[in-house]
Amino acid sequence: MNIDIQAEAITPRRHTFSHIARRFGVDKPASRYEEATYDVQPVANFHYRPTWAPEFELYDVARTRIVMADWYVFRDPRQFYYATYNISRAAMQQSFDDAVNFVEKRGLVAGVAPAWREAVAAYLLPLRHLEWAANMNCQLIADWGYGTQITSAAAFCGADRLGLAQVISRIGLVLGEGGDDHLVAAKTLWVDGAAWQPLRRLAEDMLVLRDWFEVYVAQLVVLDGLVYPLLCESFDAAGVAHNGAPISMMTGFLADWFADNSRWTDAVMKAAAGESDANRTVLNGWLRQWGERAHEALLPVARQVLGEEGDAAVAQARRQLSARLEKLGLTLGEEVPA
Amino acid sequence: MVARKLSLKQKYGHFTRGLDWEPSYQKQEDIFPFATYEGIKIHDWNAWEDPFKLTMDAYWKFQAEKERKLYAVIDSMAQNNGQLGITDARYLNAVKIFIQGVTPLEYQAHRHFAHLARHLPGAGLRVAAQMQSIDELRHCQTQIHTISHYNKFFDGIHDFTHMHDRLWYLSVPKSFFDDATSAGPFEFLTAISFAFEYVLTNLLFVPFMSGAAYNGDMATVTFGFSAQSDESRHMTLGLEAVRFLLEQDEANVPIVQGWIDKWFWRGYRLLSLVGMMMDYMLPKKVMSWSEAWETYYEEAGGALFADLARYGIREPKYADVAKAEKGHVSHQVWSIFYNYAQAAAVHTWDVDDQHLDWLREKYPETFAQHYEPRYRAWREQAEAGKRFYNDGLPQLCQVCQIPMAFTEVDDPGTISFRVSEHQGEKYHTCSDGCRDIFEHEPEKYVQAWLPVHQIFQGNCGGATLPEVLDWYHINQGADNFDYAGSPEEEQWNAWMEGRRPAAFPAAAAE
Amino acid sequence: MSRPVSITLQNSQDGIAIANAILADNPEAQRKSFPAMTKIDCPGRLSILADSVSERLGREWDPQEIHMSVISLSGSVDEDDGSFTLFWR
Amino acid sequence: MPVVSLKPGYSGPVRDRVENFHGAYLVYVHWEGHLNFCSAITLPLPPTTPFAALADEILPSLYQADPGWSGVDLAAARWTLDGEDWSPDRTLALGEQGVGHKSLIRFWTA
Repeated sequence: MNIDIQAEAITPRRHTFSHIARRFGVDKPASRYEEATYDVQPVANFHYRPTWAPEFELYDVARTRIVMADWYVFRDPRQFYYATYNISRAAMQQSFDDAVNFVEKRGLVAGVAPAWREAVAAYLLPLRHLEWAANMNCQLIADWGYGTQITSAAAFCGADRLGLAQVISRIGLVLGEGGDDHLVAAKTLWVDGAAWQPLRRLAEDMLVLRDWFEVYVAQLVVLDGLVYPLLCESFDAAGVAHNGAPISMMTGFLADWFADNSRWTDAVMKAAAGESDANRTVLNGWLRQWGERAHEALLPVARQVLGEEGDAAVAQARRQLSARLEKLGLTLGEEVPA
Repeated sequence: MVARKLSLKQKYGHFTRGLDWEPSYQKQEDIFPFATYEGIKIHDWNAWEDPFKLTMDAYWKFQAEKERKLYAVIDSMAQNNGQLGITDARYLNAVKIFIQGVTPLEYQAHRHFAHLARHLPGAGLRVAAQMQSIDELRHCQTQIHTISHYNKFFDGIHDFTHMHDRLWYLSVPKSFFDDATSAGPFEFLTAISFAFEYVLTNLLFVPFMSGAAYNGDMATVTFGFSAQSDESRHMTLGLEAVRFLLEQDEANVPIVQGWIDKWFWRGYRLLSLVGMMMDYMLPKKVMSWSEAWETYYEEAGGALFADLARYGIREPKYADVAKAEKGHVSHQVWSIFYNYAQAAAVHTWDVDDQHLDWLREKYPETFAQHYEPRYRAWREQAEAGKRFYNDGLPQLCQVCQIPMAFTEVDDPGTISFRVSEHQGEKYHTCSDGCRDIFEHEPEKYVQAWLPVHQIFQGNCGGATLPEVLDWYHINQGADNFDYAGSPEEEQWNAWMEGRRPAAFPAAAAE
Repeated sequence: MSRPVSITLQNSQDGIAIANAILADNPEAQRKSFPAMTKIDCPGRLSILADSVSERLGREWDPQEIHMSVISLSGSVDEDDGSFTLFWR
Repeated sequence: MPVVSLKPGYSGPVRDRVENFHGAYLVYVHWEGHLNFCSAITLPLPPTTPFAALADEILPSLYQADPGWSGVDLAAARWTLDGEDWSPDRTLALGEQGVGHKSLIRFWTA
């Protein structure tokens, strides 16, 4: 339609919004990620102090010890805005559904050694509660974080964590042949099982943190950085001896998700650490503190799954995280003896 | 092997609130420190019934599909110069107010529903809140992406977040939302999910989006309707949440009633801007503000409050005033924008005869007597080359922050002035509704960042209008002033001229 | 109780099929047409039956797909495997 | 009634205290019966401003956009100050005849 109008008559008068042009130049069309993400959060002239925290403005840089000159340096390498995020996750979910359908239709779980089935139910299913805590932590970051860039990505990560908790629950239903016995049992383990209590205590301790960047470090960098490698590498590898491949088919997405999420967390940590020595000092302090806590909390779970090799597996996960952080200019700190 | 199948409800229970546990290493009140201070008593969080049983797999699937459809329309609009399909360039002013005033509220809603998703002690409500949180982010981002195309051709859109934090009329929506987010979680839920989303949001979206459809703005219709599909979920959350609070404890009833009274009035005042858009900015009109109010408040709200009567909830205080004013508010707000088009990032214009006919027909009781003479006089002044502008800065209501243009309910010729005193200082409000809100929580409203007062304190770039407009980032001579003579008018006329078949312009020129 | 419940649907393929199913299955339902959308009011209660919509679409329609077509609603919601109902308590 | 807050003593900045206006009061003026001026107008005026300056210079500069303003006789106008009848004295300053910070002056002309 309207092709009869000569092209010069409908030349755009500008390429993008002024706030985007101020960052990237006036003559460049902006990407959808940029327009959706940069400078969207209100920054000035707030009308009322929160009745629940009058010491802060509604959006306030003082809610964390991390100090940034510009809060829009946390570019998400995945460039997620709502549409790309959901399309990506719908695809991830589809591949999980395909895997579960494949396993269910062929009754493959029946071929897994019963003891390993029980072991998986005992280590994987309680983690859905840990995901739920991660979900709450992401909501805190989305709530109190500063700048659309890091908070929108945290909101997506929060949705991921609810989704992960639900996907793990679904595996629980598969293991229970459709029944919920395993989910009920796993909750009892999480709440009362001795091996899980250090981890649950850690999760609850994180839920009372108020510095949102500390929550980011403790949950998304440290705890995830230890739990996922442990789960996706050491625990998964232990299943090979028990014909665990059908389980691995269903849990394979966990490693994919972690790799995807780590691209974002690495970018965030690198930018925060690169900003100043002061930031690096704060970050290293949190890494050390929460690294020690997480290491200790995971030992009993690892021992339960891997026996005497459990300690080495946690130490291995810790070395991986440490190497990752070193590339970002950060230090996890020394290994703690168990 | 025979698979046992859980019911939808059982499964949903495990997949949401079943994830939650009773903390024992930390105290409940340290994990949820904001849960009790408002005086709301919840005895059994498990009594909360989730109206929609949406798990993340279904959420991702549906939302991804919606987004694919929507972005196909946005792409197509960019490729095909969709801006040429609108009825008239004046229509775009409604879109400008939308991105300046509404889109940033979608963003604020995103952030504060994350607050609820973290800080409400009930796991079921937290799940609903977090879905709404990312839905609201969706609305914000899809609006930006849709309107991005119009921004390439039209003025007033280019710096909407900067303007939202500063511009005089945008402090109306901003202070509305700041008021909600600075309140406790239950007041926010009542304010936004119930009073705004359930009771009033149809007045914003449905006529406006239907109006966009009628005016050839397919992109806005698409994002609007697509957003409304989420909105239905949000409205249902609002209704069920309020019902839940009312059922949990009788002591909650007066607290919730107070919030309903306050937020009905806050929302109603905010929507007077929407009334102005509907009655004045849509070249082709779907329904008048008055008709929309009847359909979406008086009918739907009537059924709602009749239903809530069992809990001891009555209609919002001053709903009768809103009803009595429905023939006036849109005209009074248009007058504000006509007065101050030199300081706004939207255009206004003189109302033409056809439009006057429509307004007379839609407002038989009020228009010809009270507003038509004013518009005719303005038009004569403009035709004589002296377009009327108000050179003084308006007095603003301390609560709703709209210029104090609203009149006494029984006397449309007299402005309704209300004044209160707090700690020896006067505070002016536009109505009994806003006065009551002030007097209920004066410690809050004395903090209001009133744009006119801020200019006089010297906080807005300087003492002259051009300096203030620079500080607002208004492109002077393009974003502001009357539509007549604007670059937008010139561009639109050139486009329309270009659309005639080739033979005609030549003939017309002879 | 006969306070009206109400649903507003997009005039899309699915939306039109849902509207037609409602009008067929709820004798008291009344249609109002607007640009790009259809509003249906019904005293007291209104049900969307999945089978009825499926038959009109020629495919299996899940009540959760209502999220793709709905613009607005008024009333409380009850959602199950075979139907989607609006009602006042 | 005090605002409900998490901790007692909730407060924020009182934004429009008189000391924030560099020696001026905020004064609102409204010409009744002329709603082409949509609302009252806000003016920052030192309390030493003589009423004559308001009547002879400031009000005309604001209201002359109305073609009828030229026929207005302010000397014959009826005035109220903060809701009370008011007989302003041209020779006195605003602050000397009851005008305070955020006072509202309304006037009716024939």
